Amino acid sequence: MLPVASLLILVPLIFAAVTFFAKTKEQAAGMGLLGSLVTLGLALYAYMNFDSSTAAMQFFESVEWIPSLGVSYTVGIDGISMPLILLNAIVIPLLVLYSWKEEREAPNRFYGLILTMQAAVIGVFVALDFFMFYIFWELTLIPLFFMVNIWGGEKRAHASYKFFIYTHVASLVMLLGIFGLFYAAWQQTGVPTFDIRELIAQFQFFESGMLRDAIFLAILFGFLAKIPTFPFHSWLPDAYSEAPTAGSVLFVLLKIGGYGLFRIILPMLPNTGSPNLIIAMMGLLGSVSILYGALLALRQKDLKRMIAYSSVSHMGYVTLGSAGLVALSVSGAMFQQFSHGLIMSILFMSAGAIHASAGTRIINELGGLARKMPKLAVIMMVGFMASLGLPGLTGFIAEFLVLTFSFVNLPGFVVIALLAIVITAGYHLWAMQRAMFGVYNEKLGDVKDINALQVFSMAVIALLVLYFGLNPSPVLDMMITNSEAIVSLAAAAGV
Amino acid sequence: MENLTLLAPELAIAVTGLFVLLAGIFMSPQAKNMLGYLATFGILGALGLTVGSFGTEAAMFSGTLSIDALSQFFKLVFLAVALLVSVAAIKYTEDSNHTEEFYALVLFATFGMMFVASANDLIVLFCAFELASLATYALAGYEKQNARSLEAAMKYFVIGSVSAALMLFGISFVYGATGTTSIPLIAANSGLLVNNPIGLVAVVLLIAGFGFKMALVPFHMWAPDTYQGSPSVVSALLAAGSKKMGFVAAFRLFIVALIALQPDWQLAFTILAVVTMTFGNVVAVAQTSVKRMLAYSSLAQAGYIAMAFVVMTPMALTGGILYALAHAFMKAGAFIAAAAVVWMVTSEKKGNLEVPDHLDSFKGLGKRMPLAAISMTIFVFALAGIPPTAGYMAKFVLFSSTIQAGLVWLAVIAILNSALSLFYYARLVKYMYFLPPDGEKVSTPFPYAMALLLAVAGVLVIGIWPEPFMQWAMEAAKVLV
Amino acid sequence: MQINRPAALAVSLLFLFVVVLGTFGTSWNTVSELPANPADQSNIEGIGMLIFTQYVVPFEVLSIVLLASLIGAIYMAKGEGDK
Amino acid sequence: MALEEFAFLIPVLPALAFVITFFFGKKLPSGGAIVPIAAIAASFVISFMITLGLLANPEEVVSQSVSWFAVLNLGVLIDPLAAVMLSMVTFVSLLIHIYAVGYMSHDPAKSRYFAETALFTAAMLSLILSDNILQLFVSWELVGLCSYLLIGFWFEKPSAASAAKKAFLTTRIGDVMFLTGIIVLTADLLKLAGGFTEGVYLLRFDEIFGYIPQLSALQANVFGFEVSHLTIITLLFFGGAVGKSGQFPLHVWLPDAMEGPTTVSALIHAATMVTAGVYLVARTFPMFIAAPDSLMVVAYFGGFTALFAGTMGIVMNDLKRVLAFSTISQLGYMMLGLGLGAAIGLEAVGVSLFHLINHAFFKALLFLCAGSVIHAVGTQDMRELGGVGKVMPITAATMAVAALALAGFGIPGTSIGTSGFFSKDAIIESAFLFGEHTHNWVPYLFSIAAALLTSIYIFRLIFMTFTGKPRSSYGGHESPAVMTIPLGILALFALVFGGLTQTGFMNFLEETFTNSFVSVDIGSLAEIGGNELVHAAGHEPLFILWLPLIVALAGLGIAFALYYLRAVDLGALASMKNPVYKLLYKRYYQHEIYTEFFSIGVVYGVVAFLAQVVDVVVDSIVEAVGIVTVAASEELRKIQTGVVQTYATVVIAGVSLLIILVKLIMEVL
Amino acid sequence: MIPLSFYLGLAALLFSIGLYGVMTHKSGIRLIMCIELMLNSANLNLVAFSSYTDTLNGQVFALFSIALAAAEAAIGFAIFMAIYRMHDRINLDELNLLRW
Repeated sequence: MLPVASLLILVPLIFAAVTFFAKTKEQAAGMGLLGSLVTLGLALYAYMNFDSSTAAMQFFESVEWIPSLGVSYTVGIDGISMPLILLNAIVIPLLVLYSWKEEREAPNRFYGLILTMQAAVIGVFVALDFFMFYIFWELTLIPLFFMVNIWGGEKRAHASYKFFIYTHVASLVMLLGIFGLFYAAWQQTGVPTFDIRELIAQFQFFESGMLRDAIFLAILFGFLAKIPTFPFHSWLPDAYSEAPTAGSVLFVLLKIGGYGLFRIILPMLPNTGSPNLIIAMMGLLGSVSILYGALLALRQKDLKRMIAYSSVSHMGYVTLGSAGLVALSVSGAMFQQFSHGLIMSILFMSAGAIHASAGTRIINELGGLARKMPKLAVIMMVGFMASLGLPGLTGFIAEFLVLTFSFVNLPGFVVIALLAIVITAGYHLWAMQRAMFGVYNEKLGDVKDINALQVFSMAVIALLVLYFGLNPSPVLDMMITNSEAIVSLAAAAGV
Repeated sequence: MENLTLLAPELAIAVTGLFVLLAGIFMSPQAKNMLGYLATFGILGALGLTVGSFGTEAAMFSGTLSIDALSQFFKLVFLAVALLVSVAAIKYTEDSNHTEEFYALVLFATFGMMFVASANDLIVLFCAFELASLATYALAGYEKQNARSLEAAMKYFVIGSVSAALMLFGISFVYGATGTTSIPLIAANSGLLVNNPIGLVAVVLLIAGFGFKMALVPFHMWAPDTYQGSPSVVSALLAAGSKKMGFVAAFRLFIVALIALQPDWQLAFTILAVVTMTFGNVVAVAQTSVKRMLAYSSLAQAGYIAMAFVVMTPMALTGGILYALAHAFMKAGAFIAAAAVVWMVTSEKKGNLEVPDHLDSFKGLGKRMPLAAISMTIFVFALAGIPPTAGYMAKFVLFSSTIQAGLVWLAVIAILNSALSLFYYARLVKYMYFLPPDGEKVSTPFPYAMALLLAVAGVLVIGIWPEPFMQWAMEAAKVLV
Repeated sequence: MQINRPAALAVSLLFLFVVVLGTFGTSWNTVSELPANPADQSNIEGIGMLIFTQYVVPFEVLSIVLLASLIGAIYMAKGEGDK
Repeated sequence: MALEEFAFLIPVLPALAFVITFFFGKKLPSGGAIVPIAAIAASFVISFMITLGLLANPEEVVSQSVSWFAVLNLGVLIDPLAAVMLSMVTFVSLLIHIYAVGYMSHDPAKSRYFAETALFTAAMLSLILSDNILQLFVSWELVGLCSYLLIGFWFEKPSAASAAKKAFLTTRIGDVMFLTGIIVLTADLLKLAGGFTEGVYLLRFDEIFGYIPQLSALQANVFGFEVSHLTIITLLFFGGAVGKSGQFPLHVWLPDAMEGPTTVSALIHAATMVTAGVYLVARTFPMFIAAPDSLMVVAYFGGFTALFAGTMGIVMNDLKRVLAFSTISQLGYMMLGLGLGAAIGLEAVGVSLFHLINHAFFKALLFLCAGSVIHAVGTQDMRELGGVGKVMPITAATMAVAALALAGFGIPGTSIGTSGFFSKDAIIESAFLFGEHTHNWVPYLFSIAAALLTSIYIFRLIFMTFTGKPRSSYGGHESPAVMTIPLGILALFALVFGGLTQTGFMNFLEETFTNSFVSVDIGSLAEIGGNELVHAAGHEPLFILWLPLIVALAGLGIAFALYYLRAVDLGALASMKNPVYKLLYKRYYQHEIYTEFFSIGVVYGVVAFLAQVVDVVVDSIVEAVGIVTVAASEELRKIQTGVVQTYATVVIAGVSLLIILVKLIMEVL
Repeated sequence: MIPLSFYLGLAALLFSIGLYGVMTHKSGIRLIMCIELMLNSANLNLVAFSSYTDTLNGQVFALFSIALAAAEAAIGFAIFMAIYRMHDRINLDELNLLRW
């Protein structure tokens, strides 16, 4: 058996290093493609050998690292991380293909950063030691910062700093929470450890009080700001919309906030001072995000900003579903992460293609593009439909699970979220109507359709959206297995 | 007779210094370039001797010197900085006719710092402290045709002298109240200091004296100007080396000798740490001179290290000590990278010659001097505390200790500062990589390249494999508690 | 802010105030009385002993200090011939 | 019967046809129309054979289930209700596909057209034979998608793109209600079942119907009223049906949907998709009848819609718009028929579905005839037409048949009459029964008034289009055989289907809820819902039996007088100065209220705007931190004046102040 | 017997005068004189304490510090000389190239 978990981090990292030294655009892109394809192969290998009937860690590896702090190199994959790793491994090679023909400065850095990002994100998913977890967590910031800062839009400097510092503060707050957890557990057991599962297990023995809740809330804040949930979302619209297409896609693949909820927050939740209050708060933030993101998306004039706000709206389902604390609502939230990654990739790729061809992303300045860009129009339609939750595509499965099963515990919040569904459909269709349909806006000049590589990469994602929308079980089953384990913890604690 | 082998590193440095000085007199200007290598080997030898003597403990010369884990650790820090400076200065002094003076002063300053690290008596401490100061006054003004360098030296000298006077004044009160200058004996006789107002006065005067070296606000006033105006390699020595001297002296004096006054100095350090890190980071944001920015960032880092005095747990002291080591590599490296850029600008006689370290000189450095740029990137990321670097490791231990001690508010201030610092560090990286270069590609001179690589190695090794350094720092912290 | 005499005066008076308060508020633990005739008692010998026994280290360090300041001062003060 | 094993192929074949046509249609002759036609023909054969089998043995329904995900399943259920729908949908769809080969022959994007209609057919079939509420919802949404795509088929026309969006969004409001209903239902079922059980498909109809009594017993407090959960769920389902079936107040999308090709209007917005709402209520009829008050709501909405749409139908000048309002009105009848189940029980399903099937034939025919006219003359404004009958005799004849069927001509008490006669009269009679039984005559009055309007508007259309002299110079010729043959077939069905199947149909559908799949006792459920049933069909007064025919004739007379003889000058009546006309012509200002006031004004202008304000505030807080920091940096750096004396001052003042500060803080603590 | 506090008071006063001088004088020479004053006032303290505690360390310390002060003055004068060479005067308050 290959040490897949380690290789999944190492391979993209090594290829990233090599890519940085590439001389030409072709070399760089080729290296990027090769690296990401090898990673995809590893991810598929892991998936094939994955046992979805158990919630236990698989491909587990552990080596001591800094014994004096109890830090060890511990990695493993389970049903929470497997789908997200798969998502990353699938989309990145397609992203490389998508960007293949684009002209840009310093392609070696561009593809190098993409691979670095992939390594960092997968690192977060496989790390089972808080020390490592945090390292990878922070590492994700750097490629994204440069992506936005170098190849971004007009306000890239502002957007990149805002994103960088905002989310860094949130991460640091989380880090403080981790410190608290670490020391409290150390005091408890007399042995220092950063092992995530061990620390979570120790959390229930902590003395109740301010400190315990503060630890929990600090970590929770780190994740909520990363997801992001209203009102911690301010960094997102700027960053998503100013980023280059590849950057935006990397952003949507950054599913580490939601992952943290499942891996860390939910298992800890039952042992906090007032779990029901926290559930209610998460439910409220989730549902408000859904509605709020949708309303703001409706108001946007820039296509990418609209998609960015729709992302806020969609990620609200993750928070809401987690708060639902029923096995299927939590699975729905996990599935939403997976689905959202795919769908938003299509949308951002589409918006990027429109911007590249038409020279603008302002919705009202577009018009009738479907005639000039029929291939894009079809794929974009699939993306939009998936995004607005059309059954048969992945978005629906996730939203249905989240809404339905969160209703058991949090009916009021689900009703808030339901209000958003029509608005969600509204802004998608309105944008579609203005940008793609109607009379062609001759001012745009001669607009070219997307190239064959772009068609291929986007179509593959679209087909996956369709496939997993019709048959979600290949990833949903493992999510359910793990959600049941998580929820049974909560049930055992009487929440 | 004392076992002088324990002092072998110091002696090696002193002998090297004297030898360099003497050899220089008889050498032609070209041959003087050899002196740098000579000094480097001397320092390497001392480094080897220091590492070799790890784990020994001894009190020497009637207890005026103490060889212990703390002193050894800081000697390691000073020698590492001296090594980096010495290697880098091979290039810097290339065209100078005063190479021997430069190296002699660097070595003597290092010698002084090493004695401070093991001083166990206030007289030794003060003399060694002054040695390190005096030698660096002249170094700061090494470019005596450069108005900025002279101004830097002048400010450093004036504030340094005032601080020395304040420190001596403070020492006199400690002596008066305890009747001794021996650090262990002060601890034993500190009853009078505790019960009288003079205790607080003495503590603050001493803090001012050391705070000058540590560059704690408001005793930092010289630091930005001096770091900016001095030759970059000297700034590296000051920021990375002599700053740590302030810390090691403060560790010994406050934590060992004046432990009875802990409430007073803890409170004072609390105020200073918070003000220092905030001021440093906030003001660094607006800087356009890279060296000045590094100076302010250096203030901020001093503020972080000073948190060790506030938290005062073994973990915090370990963190502070580890931070001192990490900071030595990051800051020395950053200044050496700046030195390379300054060299590039001045040798091309193009660009902002008034302020050769202006941010604009860093434009497109990734293309112009790839090695310097990548090293600088690693250093500033380390300073910002981004994993997996020494800066991250040190911050990790230090910040976490504040949580351990329950000082959440302090931790919050520290992390907010840390996040703020990202702003100006990232800006520098952006200039280096993402703005178009102003000139042709230049190959990084070998000595700078070596020094940078050494510093990068230090930063990364501590960041990725911190265990041995953690162990050493913990040993050193044990001396204090 | 250039040189500001009143401020300087205030600052130095404040310093004086603080230090005097500190010193005068302290009950110094002094010997009951000074040696009867200080002038008679030569402590040169004692000082010499101390310097060469207990405080030999600072003495040696001081030699380097003087050397360093010598080098430094000469270097700084010397006009460059070629200028 | 082995064929039942392949029931799942009924939707799958058209779906495959979609894939093939979509990707390879352009390379196939006539846009690949042959593929969906063949697939739908096969589906039709399977459906029809299964229906025949069921007719012989209604107890033995076809039921297949496979696990989908989690506790949910995909499945096939073909009971009498589904069987008749399946047969009708495949049949009408087949005819319209054939017709479209001619109708769309000149369109460059016809392969896309055939692909999308094939997908639609697949989704519609899946909707019909779904054995669980979730699959039904999924298909429900997919037909909505196809409707959206097909209305916007000519997307370069701004009006088409806009209409497509409007259709999707308006029905989406209903869909959300439907979804909410499913959510509430699922949550309740989870509670009642005490969690999941392995192998039990939670949302399958047999499971749901089994829990009806418990669901009805659950009470919730809504705005101070104690309401049964079952009522909430069913009304939410009905909300979905209102959206899909164009009932008031969510009917506004349907007239605009006529922007699509006429074949689309015929297939989707007349014969099949819009009846999905009716089908939904029929499918979950046991829930409705057991839910207090739900069927009454259905009846009122249905009856009102029938009348309300009729009033607008009489003033429209667009050929297809008239038919669209007619469709809304007829759907209202179907809903009314179901709502009358409060009195007549399960018979209501038969009555309503009977009208649904008949309506499918004659309304598809009406649309196809209209399409034939439009195809030939190139305009659909009736004011520009006239005398088309001379040019297009076959079209005129078949359309006249359809009009007669719509208006409900036939001789009461016999088996002679058009299809519409039998089914519509059955509804009106049931409404009378209902009125007699409950002394609530509102539904009856609605239905009889609507019958009059129906007759007026449809004959107005006939006379304005086919008789008189041309009012503009249009060319025109009779359509090709590929179009007229389907017209003929549909005309035949419109004429005789009702008469032939009248009683058999009703009896067949009564078997829907008692079979091998599920068995519920409608009587006891009606008791739970507080509905008293009567079983006394067929002894209405003679006047009541004849009244529908009388009003139909009256309508014909009025239309004849006004539009054929031109006995009255319509100029004054039909002008914008006439407030009633204006109100009707403006469609009761629904556009102004729904779109301009509510959507653009309230949602976009106020609510979303407020959200944006909040966003700006939240964002400004973040931005302010940055701005303040930079400003502070610029100010604070000035402390470093560069003058060494200042530095010394700061250092010394620092010492003194630090001493004082520490002292003070120590004192305070 | 002169009380210890007299010495201490005198030293504090001298020190403060030195500080005032450092803060106000423009000339480098005067500045160094003031610094010497401060260092010597500290020496005064040391010697006084030495006497009053009957230990010799203080006097030894004072000796060392006198030597250090001399070294310091040497360096200081050398720096000012270099400044003088460049600017032809040593008005320290005019040297403010490095600021902000």
